[in-house]
Amino acid sequence: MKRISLTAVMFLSLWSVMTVSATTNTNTLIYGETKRPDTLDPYTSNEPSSLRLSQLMFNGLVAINERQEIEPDLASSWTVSKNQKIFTFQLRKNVTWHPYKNRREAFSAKDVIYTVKLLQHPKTVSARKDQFANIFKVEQIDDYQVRFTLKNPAINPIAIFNFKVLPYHVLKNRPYLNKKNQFANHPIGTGPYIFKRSNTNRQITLIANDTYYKGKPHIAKIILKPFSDNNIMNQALSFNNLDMIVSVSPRHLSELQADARFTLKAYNTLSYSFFAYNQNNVNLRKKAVRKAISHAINREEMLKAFFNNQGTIISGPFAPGSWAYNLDVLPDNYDPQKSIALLKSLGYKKTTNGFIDSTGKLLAFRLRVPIEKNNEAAKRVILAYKNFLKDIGIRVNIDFMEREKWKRAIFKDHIFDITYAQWSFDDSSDISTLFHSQYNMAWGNNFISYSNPQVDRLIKQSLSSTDHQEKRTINHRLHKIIADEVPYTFLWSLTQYAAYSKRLSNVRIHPYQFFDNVHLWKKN
Amino acid sequence: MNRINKPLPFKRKHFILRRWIDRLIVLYCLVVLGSVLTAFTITQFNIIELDYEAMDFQSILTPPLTNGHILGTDYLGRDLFNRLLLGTHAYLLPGLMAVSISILFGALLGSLTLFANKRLRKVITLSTELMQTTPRLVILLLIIAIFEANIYYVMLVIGITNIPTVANLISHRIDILRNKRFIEASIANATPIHILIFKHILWYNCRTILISQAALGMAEAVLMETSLSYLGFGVQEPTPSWGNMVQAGSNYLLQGNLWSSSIPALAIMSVLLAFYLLAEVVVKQLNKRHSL
Amino acid sequence: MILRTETIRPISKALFNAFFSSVLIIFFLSFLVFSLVYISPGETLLQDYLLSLQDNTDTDINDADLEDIAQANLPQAYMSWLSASINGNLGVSISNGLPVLDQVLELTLNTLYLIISALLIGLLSSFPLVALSVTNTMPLLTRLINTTIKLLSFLPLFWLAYLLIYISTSGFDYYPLAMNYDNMNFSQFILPVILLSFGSGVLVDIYQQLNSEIKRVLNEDYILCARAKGASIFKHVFKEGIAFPLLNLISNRIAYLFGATIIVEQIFNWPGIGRLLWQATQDRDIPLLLGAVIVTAIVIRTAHFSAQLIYVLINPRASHEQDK
Amino acid sequence: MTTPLLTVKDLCVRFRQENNSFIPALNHISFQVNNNEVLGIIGESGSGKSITLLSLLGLLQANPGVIKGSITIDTQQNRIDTLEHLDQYVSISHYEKPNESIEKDCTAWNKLQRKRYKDILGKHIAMIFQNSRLAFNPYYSIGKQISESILLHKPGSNKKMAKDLAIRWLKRVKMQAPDIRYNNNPYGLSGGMCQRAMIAMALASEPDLLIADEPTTGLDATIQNDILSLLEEIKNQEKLSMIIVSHDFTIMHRLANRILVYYKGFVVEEGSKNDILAIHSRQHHPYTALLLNAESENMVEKEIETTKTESQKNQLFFSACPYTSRCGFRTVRIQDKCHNHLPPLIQVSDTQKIRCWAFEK
Repeated sequence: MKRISLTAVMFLSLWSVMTVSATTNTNTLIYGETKRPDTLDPYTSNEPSSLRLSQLMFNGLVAINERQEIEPDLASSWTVSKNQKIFTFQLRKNVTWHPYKNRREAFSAKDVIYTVKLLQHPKTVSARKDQFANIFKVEQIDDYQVRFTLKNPAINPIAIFNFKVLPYHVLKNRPYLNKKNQFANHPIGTGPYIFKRSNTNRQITLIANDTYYKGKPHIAKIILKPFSDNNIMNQALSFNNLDMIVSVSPRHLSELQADARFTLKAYNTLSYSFFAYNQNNVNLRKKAVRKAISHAINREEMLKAFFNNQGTIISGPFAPGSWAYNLDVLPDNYDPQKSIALLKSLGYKKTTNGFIDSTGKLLAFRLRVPIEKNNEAAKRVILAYKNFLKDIGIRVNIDFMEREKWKRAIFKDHIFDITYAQWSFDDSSDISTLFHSQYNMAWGNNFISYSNPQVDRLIKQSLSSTDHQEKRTINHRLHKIIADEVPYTFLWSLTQYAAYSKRLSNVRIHPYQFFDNVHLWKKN
Repeated sequence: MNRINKPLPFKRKHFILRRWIDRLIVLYCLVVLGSVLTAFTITQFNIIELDYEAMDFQSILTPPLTNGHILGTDYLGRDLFNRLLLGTHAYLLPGLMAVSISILFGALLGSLTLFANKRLRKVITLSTELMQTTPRLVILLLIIAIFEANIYYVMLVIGITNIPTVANLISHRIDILRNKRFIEASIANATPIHILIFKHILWYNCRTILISQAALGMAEAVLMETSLSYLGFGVQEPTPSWGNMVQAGSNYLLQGNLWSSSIPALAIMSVLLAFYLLAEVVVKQLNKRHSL
Repeated sequence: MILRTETIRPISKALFNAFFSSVLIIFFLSFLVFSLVYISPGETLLQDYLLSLQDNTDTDINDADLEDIAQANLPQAYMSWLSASINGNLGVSISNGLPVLDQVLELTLNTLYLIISALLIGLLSSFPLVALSVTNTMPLLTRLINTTIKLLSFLPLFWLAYLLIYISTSGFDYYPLAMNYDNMNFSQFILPVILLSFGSGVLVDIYQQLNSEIKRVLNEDYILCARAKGASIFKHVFKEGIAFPLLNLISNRIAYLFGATIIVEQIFNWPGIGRLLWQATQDRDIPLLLGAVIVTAIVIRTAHFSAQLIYVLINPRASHEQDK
Repeated sequence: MTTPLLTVKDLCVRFRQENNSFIPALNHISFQVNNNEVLGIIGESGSGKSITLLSLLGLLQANPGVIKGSITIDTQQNRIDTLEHLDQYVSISHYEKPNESIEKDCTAWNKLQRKRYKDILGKHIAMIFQNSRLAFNPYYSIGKQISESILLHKPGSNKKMAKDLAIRWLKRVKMQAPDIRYNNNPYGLSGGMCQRAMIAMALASEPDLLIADEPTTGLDATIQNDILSLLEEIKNQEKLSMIIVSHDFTIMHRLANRILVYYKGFVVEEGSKNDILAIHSRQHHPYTALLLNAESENMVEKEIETTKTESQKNQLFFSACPYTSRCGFRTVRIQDKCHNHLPPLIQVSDTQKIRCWAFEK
């Protein structure tokens, strides 16, 4: 017995002696994501982590810079026809694809044409097929010139031509793209980093592309590490296991702010959060009810208590940074008395249990939200929302659902009263799919079944208008109308933060293309 | 021969100590389980109105005994004491459901082996092994993925997966009784079969098994809900359960905020301990009776 | 161990029985799980699943095929799944399009490292405790340790994990994570393994089992006899008092440990099957989930079977017990 | 005259009960075993026969166990008192009074005992156990267990030698096909064969003193006879000293030189074989007389045992003759003494001692 316990002690001490400190490679950038990326190509997945990753490996024809201006990318120059329908792009000649079967093919026009074809194929599964819907045809003029013909004129060509170009020589065997395609897990692009390997747990290693046309990146290796637990990721950052966190959870902001080893950098993703009201509900169809709800919640206090004031409260359907946002419209203020008055004026009676309608039924709504383990901020907002409504006498029953089920219930079947969600925009500020009655269908974005002829008309006008100024005024009117109609209770646009170690320098984070300038980043 | 040679470790004072420890254990079980029941009844019948949702934005994550919060507040400024009391709802009825399923069907299945059906015995053994083959948490995840995250589904699964264990124990007990010629004697005495099963076998001979299994089943229900809460599939907010309270609180643990998670965690520990001790005491009583 | 013909036959019979029941259980489990998917609400689950079994590179699925799949009844659907999976095709994951089997196998191996080290540590640290308790030196200390490790196992595992990390980071400024998946080193094992062996009740289990079994065996007549002839007690206690309960423990506990790793792997970012299971549940990635369930079941069953194998080999009575 | 091989003097053993009272398991046991002598111990079950053996072997782990006395083992090589310094570990108050209380540092004492007996067990003293099938480790073959004790006690032996020797011993105890039986597990042997193997194992280490605890219990009559013949033969050939414990006079008749009769932890009668086994002699303790009569009338052992529970309740243990409640000898003359005083062992002849007031001169 004695001998055994002795060996046990020896073994244990051996075990602890063999602790080797983790070594981080000097010229490697390791960044953490909370959701592991599904697929690695730019199209088959809609996860932010996948999209961010594809920015490291792919380029579009054009790009948008921080000031929301169009910049040439794979196309060095372009011409636009007068009716804004025909675009001719001159492509760069010095671009090569990442090695495929040990060969580097040159980038040419046929890649662009094949990408469009691939994405327009009915069997291709992608969330970004909308982007290609407006393209009528693509022609190859010569090896380095392509001509696009659009169905409708476009004001903001970026929305269409910033798509990531895929290699023809890799994908030519199949006419469509889905997750089962090998390409989805072994991407070949033209971007600053080359896909090296991905292990089964989706830790992804990328190495610098020596022949990147903008110049060889400074950082030799980029590693993505997926985490399942936000708190742990934050710990990993503060113990030097990570160099960067792409999106910092609000509850860690103050901690990281106080830490001199890290830089916190804000970036705006052109997105906002809101509560949406199903117009099929008898009560919620009444504008005054929605208005009353909007007045009942104290957004300032929530923003302060839950997000350290890191965001802007918004009043309308456009992202606050965009040109379409109407600064003249003010958000609904916190005024529970007004809410109660509004509800009373509609004939609801206040009882001890809350408001009842004319038939004596309690005013109660079902709020359906997805379960997101790591998004506790959302949970706070929802619970606070419930409490605010309870204070004025409206009952809210929260129904947490699994994400996939929730999507089904909201977007397909429209079975809900209220839901909490977030929209993210590209620069086009196109809200047509959100509020136009035409999109009121299964899997349509107008899942609240909102229909207002005036809004429909304005959206149509805005889309067909070619003049930027005119478009702007139309959108400002649209903003005002929708703000007044309250189909959503618009909450805020949260500022997102990335945190990174001070060992990284020259970091410029692009507002909505996170890794756009990554080839310039340095690590000491 | 070796029976007489058992070393008894205790000196005289240890004898007294041991007796006191036994008494303390029973007292502990009674106090803990009694207070859980009290909390349940108070909140169930609204004897005291407790608001588990009211948020106090001025005091978020405060330690106990500040601003009139006995046990402090959580990350939304909600009163932890109220939530702790109301958290009993998440376990008591669902847990009882799980336990009654496993006990009822387990006892039934187990007592069916009385009729010496070899195939039934084999089925019970195989299903016990089947339950040992898949981790319970994995089954729960599967059910959640296929159906939905609902505490009653979870408890149903726990109940069903415990059936073979109970059946196995009962059938073993029946085997022992059979070896003692107890069953043959009863049949020879013309005891009606239902009286034999329910009174003589299940009540007189298996009640300790059933009670201890019920206690362990309750403990497991609490444990599973806690684990699922961390994974995000337990009882959902705003309804409080001790599991989701620990989960919510532990988000702030690494920043040094120990209170809001350790209070429900300790509550879970003490209740689990009570259940296990209860099961142990019952089993001990059983052993004592059989040694005499 | 000398195996002679007359002993080989009952042993092989016992092993065959064990093997047969293992296979039976795996099949039954797969059928059970499959039928759960079949009766699940929402029509797409099964369809997605069966579609994922189709070979992905060459054949295109037309609508008629889809129709067929939607119409398939349970036995048909199960048979098609079975024939595919016996050929090593568990389909492809819905979320990332990679073959299920490859992902699951590698991750299961990672989890096994964790589980085996946890069992080992649990074993090693329980030996001194058992020795203390059996030899009856310091009974009060033993009781105290016993109570402490028992209480530890009643705390929520994830809370304990956070506490452990908190203590190790704020107290020792030490924070190992499973960061370098490519070259795992020992430091990454420490916290998860300690947690898994102390927190999930492995240690308590081993301790209690060994303790009561050794004490029981020490009261057997043959131990007295061994004492009387001056032989080493350890050798005589070993088989019945230590080896058998340990084998029994491993078969009983390994499934539970797999469950516990779901939580531990989340927290320590361990690239194992537990994390995959959670991820798959979140994504409702049914092919992945089913593959993971089946593969874990097979691994656990294999562990059971090998425990049984060792038991039969070292216990000459085992084959006779089977006959009774 | 050589010194006796084993001398036991005034051995007292107590067991603690849950209610903290003490059972006097052995009281003032004294005897000695000379070289080449067979001592028989006879008595009903629970009278303390097995406990005597366990204390001799130092295997009594019960609390407090041995509290008094001395056991001296004297072989050619060395002489050792295994209960030396016992008084340093035990504190007794109210000795042999109803409120007797004993504290003993069992842990330290057992440790010391283990050390002392390390070279004695197996080497000088070997034991044949009552139920040999349970006494063999069921997970090893009997051959292995025999060669184990050879390896332990024969310096310089290796495995091969031990195996050969074990097979020889198996042959010696008249086991058929010993080389096959060598690999057999205990459960695969019949009771008689197990007993033979047990004897072989005990003899294999070539002890000076062989202790046999009910060597024939639980065996068929014919096999009993065979085993007895075997023991007789061994006794004659090997020149062993033996202690044989049994409740059966036949064994005593065939093997023993001297006999002790136990009753409730007391030696009630001691004498040579001829003294004790003389049925018609009047010089007997009433208990011995009862046993002898029972034997001759083929009374079942159980009937003797029935009074066991009754006798344990006797609280005034040391202030009366333990046998008073059952005694048929009580006469008016001694009745008072029987009830109030514990009788000493009274020498009635050169070889015989009886613990009864009736023989007081």
